[in-house]
Amino acid sequence: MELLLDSIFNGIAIGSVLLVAALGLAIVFGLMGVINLAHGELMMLGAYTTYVTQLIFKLPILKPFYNWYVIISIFLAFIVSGVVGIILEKTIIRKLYGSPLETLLATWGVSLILQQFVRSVPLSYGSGLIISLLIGMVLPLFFPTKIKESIKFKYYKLASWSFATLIGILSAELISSLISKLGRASSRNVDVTAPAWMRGQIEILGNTFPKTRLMIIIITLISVIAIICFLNQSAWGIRIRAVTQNRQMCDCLGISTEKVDVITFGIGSGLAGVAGVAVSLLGSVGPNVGGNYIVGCFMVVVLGGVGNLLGTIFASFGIGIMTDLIGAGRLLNIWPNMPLSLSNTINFFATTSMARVMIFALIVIFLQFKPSGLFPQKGRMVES
Amino acid sequence: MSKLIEIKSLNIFYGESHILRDIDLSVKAGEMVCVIGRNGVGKTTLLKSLIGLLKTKSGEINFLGENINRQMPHQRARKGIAYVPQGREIIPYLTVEENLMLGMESLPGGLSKNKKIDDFIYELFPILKEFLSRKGGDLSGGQQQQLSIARALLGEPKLLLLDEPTEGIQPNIILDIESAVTKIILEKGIGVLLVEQHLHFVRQADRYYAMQRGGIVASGDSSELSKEVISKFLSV
Amino acid sequence: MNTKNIKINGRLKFIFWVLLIAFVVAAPSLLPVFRLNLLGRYLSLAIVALGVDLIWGFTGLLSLGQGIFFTLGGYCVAMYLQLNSSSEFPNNIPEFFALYGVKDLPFFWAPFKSLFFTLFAAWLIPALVAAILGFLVFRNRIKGVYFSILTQASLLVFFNFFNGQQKLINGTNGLKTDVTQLFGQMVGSELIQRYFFWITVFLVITAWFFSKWLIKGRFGNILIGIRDDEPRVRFTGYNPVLFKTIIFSIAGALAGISGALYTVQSGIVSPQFMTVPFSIEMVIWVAVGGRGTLLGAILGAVFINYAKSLVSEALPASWMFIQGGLFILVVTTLPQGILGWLYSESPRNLLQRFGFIRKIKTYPSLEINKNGES
Amino acid sequence: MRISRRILAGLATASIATTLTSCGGGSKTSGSFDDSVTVGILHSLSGTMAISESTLVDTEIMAIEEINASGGITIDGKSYKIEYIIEDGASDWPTFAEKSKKLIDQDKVPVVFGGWTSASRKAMLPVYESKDAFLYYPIQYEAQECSNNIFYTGATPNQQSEPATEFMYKRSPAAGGDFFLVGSDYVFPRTSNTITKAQVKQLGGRVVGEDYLPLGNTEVAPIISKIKKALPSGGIIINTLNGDQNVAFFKQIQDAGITPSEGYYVMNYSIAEEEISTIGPEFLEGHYGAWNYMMSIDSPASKKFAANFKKRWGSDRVVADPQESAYNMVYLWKQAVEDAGTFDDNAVRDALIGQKFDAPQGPVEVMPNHHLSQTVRIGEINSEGGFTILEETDVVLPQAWNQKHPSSKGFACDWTDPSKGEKYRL
Amino acid sequence: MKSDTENLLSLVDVTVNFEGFLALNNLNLKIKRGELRAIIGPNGAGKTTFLDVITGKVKPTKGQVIFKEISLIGRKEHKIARLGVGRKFQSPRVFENLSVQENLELSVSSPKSPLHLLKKNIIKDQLEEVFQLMKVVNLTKKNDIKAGALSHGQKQWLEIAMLLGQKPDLMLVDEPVAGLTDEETDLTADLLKSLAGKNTVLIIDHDMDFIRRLDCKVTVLNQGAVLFEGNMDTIQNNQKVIDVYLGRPD
Repeated sequence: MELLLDSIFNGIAIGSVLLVAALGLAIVFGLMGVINLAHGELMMLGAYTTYVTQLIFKLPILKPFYNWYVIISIFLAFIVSGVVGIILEKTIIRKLYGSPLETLLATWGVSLILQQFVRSVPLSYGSGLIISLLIGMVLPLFFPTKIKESIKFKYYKLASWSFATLIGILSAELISSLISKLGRASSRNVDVTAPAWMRGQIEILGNTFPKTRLMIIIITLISVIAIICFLNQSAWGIRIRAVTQNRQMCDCLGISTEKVDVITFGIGSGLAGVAGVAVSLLGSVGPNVGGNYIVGCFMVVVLGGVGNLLGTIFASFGIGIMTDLIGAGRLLNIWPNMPLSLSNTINFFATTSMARVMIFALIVIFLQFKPSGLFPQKGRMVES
Repeated sequence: MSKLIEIKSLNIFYGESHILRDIDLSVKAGEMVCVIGRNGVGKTTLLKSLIGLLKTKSGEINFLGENINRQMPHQRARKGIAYVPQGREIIPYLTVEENLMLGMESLPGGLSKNKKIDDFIYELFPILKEFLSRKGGDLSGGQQQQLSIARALLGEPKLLLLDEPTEGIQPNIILDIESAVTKIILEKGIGVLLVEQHLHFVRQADRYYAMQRGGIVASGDSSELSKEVISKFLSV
Repeated sequence: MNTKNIKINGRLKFIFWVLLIAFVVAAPSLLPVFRLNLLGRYLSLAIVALGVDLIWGFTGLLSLGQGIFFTLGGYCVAMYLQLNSSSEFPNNIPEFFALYGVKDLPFFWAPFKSLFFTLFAAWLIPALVAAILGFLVFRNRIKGVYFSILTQASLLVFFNFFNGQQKLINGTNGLKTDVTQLFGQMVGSELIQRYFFWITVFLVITAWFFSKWLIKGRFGNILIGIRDDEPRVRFTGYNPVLFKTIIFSIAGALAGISGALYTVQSGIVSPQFMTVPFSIEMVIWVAVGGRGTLLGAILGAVFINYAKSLVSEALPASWMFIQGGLFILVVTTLPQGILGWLYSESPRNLLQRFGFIRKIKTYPSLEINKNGES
Repeated sequence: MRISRRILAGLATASIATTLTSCGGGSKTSGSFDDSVTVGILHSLSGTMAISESTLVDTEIMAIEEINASGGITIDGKSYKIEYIIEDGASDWPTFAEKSKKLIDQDKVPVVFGGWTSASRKAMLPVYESKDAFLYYPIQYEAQECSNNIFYTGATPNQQSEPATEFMYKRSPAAGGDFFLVGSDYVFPRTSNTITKAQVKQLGGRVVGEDYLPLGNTEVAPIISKIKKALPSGGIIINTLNGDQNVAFFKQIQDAGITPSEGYYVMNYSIAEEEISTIGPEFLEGHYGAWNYMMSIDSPASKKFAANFKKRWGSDRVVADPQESAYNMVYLWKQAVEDAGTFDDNAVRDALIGQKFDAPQGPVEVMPNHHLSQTVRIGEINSEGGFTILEETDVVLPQAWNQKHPSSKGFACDWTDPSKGEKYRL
Repeated sequence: MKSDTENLLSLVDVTVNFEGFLALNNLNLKIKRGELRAIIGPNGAGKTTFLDVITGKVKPTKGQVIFKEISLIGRKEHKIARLGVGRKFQSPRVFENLSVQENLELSVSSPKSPLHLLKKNIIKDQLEEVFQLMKVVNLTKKNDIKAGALSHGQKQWLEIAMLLGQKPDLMLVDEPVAGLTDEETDLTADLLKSLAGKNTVLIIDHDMDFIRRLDCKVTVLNQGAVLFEGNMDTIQNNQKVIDVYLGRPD
């Protein structure tokens, strides 16, 4: 029993990372049918955002608030990855709706470019670019309706973009002069250090539990609840769900489907950014950080059943617990007197390497029996 | 009466094939106009091009005196055109209530600001009130049709485009729908452009246009809709 | 007008072929050894690209796991070569075993002592693995992106397995072939490499004709049918699972052959061939060259790889940008690929049947307008 | 227009690699040479390994520039300037083989300095053997290899892990404790741990567990739970994880209470100053490392090496053991060429053995088995991000074939004696 | 079993339950050999599910489907097709990227094994059959044109021709005249009528004129069960049918 509890704790710890990483993907894949292979790179941007935020909070003025930089970086990461996601949607994804395989290939290209981008461009300029994009996109929204409807709107837009560019350059300058580390390109991995109150462990039910993992679970829970509330309660939630099911009709009803697409993709991408914060607390931050998660994320989404958040939750914790059970060879402890051949097999897979093999193999086998995952969409509507 | 919508020599292509040719048509406020014709003559295409789902190749679509040729469907919807498509197209996984709320998206402020469903809908279609929390996809065909019309009406449109609202629907519900449509025209003074094969309904219209092979070949008052005209253009 | 176009097209094609053949024949004497070796390797990649084209371009199955079969083929020949040259090592087993304290040859190595067996195994084993994997997936009607994701997951299973099994197949390090012996010669020697080049050229052409033959007749039509409307195929009385399994396994066999040739020419096979990017790259070659056009697959594989090697020599960091950009460009603006796009310029062309050309859409019951002036 | 210049500068630094390659040979000195010789440098400039390997490129360039500044290579009174071609191995082992072929066949370089991972070396080895070319490889590795075509300037296990294991078992605060072995899943950790297991057994200790993390995977939770199960109250952890996996490992073991204050001591074989600064000393303080060179060595040669490097590449840069090895190998090649009086491979190979060099770590000498005799140091990681050197051995001779590993016990390598060669029984 | 020999197809108590929604509800139906049968019913009456059950696309929750004295339950679609059940879909489904002739070759080819198809040329008899079929549906001149370029009506006819090419014992035809002109509708009706006797044909459609022209036994489905069976005249006068489906005669 104690062993099992132990496994469940470990499994939840592992699964929460998978869940937070897969959440954004589940939305983009489930609601829009877009296979976003750049999801991992959007996570990477979130992780780098955490790093930059950390350095900025080390500046003398902000030093008193250093302990809270992680909280701030969650919001910033959401915005940064969200902005990049929106740009992606507006430039590339938009052309490819309805052909998921094409989105898969195009976003792979995007992921290559993003990876190389953070290797080659100093973080300060990257931040400046993001700031420009953000201002350029947001500013026109605040223009009075009169300007928005006038023919000269495009000139106003141009002006606001130039302004945004200027601000971007200035802030890049500012960052690189304040923090020289950010002013240079580096392919070296960097590291985020959690503030002291988030390090160490606490005791729950007689088990010790690392605080960072707990933090990740909290971030994940908040994200999940926020997303569920957003989708079910808000006006945009209704619009998003409606457009997912019948795009043309929604357009005819007066919903701007373009806006819905942008928002949906932006939120999915933003969640990737949040996942990036979580991941940065556990390991190092580098160009490949997201790539390590992407296939696992897809397995979670497919295993849970596409378009089903509940399934995503179950799948990630399920995979987490299985990883612990297999990887740590716990079955042997639970059932010590098993036949030799079986225990040999279990021992063979009781390494982290082989556990990964086993988990993926099990998922592939599981999908043999339930091809549409744990919680398939069902009912007569599927038939039509 | 002013013209609600006026179409002048409209031409529509599907890929390389010419679907609508030189269509001239108009609907006034408070008027029910019916388009008749066999399957595939382009009636649905006509409605789709009016709501903006198809691009206009040449010609003009004027709504309330403004050219809306280049506007997107959602922009046209917000101007006051509501579309009830063939096959209802309600949103299956949304509840009936949410489906109805979607109808109010074309009001100023959209559904973020309009959440209360007007009671007149329940007077027209009492069944909807019972099923508010049901999934739209679980309703029967006739109920879905009522939902679809109700949804369109909630946007307080000036022009209602109805595409074969009686197709494949039980006769008793057809009557409900017919009376509801006539009632709203009377009460709200909106214009209705109806594509219909069901003769009983067609006869309720004020005017008709008959289509053949992508063009309008006859038009006039519904009272003039003689047996010959019907057998010539409709094979019911 | 049209006929004229076709004639010009035909002449262009003829010139193209003459130039191509001339180049291939002259290559060994024109190119320095290193470049020739590269060309040989890239040509061998063209074979796996043909397989990808068969399953993706024609049958609509986007596999992101072709690396599995490619690598399996490579391991087969590498195992033979290692065994063939391990007589001087302790216990007469390949050198690396000693590192991990292995004294007895693992059982599955034994058959690879035979050249005859190896020549079959290099394509038969990948084909079998593909058939099993494919059957399991297709049987459950898993298709589209789910198929892609599953093949990618399978790729990871194999990658992790090969990477983690030092005692069986030398793990991450892989198996080297350059210093092994074949017919008394060192495999890495110029002489043997030259032979491999010719074998590769021969096999590419063979694979090409084989693929052409496959897709030309009714068999190919069924594949296209499966791609466009699988239920219809089923209701017509064909078993799509069988056809898909067959074509997937053929693509697996091609990948195996390709991997074997690639291995002997690059001197090593390692789990590195089973990383996710490499398998996606295979798809890119086909996408860029032109899916649904066999020649496009071959040219795409050769040219992109050559470009990669040239660009990365000059500007190592920029290749990722170029590759990523190429991807996005092809997918968003040239969905038929370069060759497909070139072909589509000619009005009546054969490739129309493969569906990468703008379809003429009609609306129900309206005939295409014969006097469609307006 | 200060701003735009800054941006340009930013973009320029953006691709150090780009600039380097397109420049071909970096010619800082305008001194007159009679001729030039082009050598090959082959490391990963892109992909996962670029992080580590680019520092080696920097060091090798610095060494070449130093040599050129002092007059280049002199053969028969004729002075040669060293030029270099940099190729990108792209963190992909087969690419290393491909690029080696290019350097040898196309560019016809007399020597290639390159490689980092064992897998990349294993991939290149057949190329150099089949073409009878010469590779200089600068990283500490698992040994069990002795090629006539490779010159290894990094430590063999008996020059790093063996003294370290002994230290941990006999003299560390956890002396006498149980061992747990953690590593990335590839050949170096696996082999190194096989040796460690044999050694611990000899010493009378116990290895209570080992686990390997697949490369690229950073989920270390299962390993941590294994460690806590196997070492409930502290012990010795031998860590051979690779690169960024270390970051995840140290962050998370600290969170899980696996710290020196709880009685857990980690001995690291792949964490040098560079890595400490990335991971953060707060996670590593109190753990150990074993190297031949540590930046904190208080000798003029060491200080000069570090100072020169900072001067050439930036004041915040650090030097570490792999860089020192890379530095040494360029100088040793120069000396061997000058001794041989020719760039010819075989002559240089003969001349190489017995070369001595006053390296930053102290004197080193090339042994007949193509490895270096070196000094081994055990250090404790301090809060400044460096090592506090606790122990320093005498010069240790390299064992290409490890004497504790069951498969190679009793074997050695000697290329000076034709009857002995790659592997002979002692 | 003996009594069943005259029935080519019989459905016994077939129920299909989609998560609580009864698409078919204890449906019982028998079709004789050589019979021409029309099926009508309001939307959602279960007509398409009924075809799905016969062709193996949907597995019934309970009940039996017997075809030529063989149970079809649990068989794969292609196996059922090979047993002799052919199906034409509601909206025409032909292989748009293949030519008319290639489409027909695929349906005519037999046996349907991969090895057989790899043989380069189609058997001569079968090729003649293809040309025969093209003549029947008036597509001879368009044999080289990709099916995707055909008009809607031509696609409908091509699909019917493909169905004929399969030489099924039972033809299931779903809305064959949707979107056809009057003339085409009449021709289709005649064609289908001519097939009866030799083949067993089951037609689903909305178009009452077309059904009347078929002049056959009509089954009315409602809410997943048979509401009424009879010829067109009796149906038109049946109060139940009028209530749920036909409405008041105009």
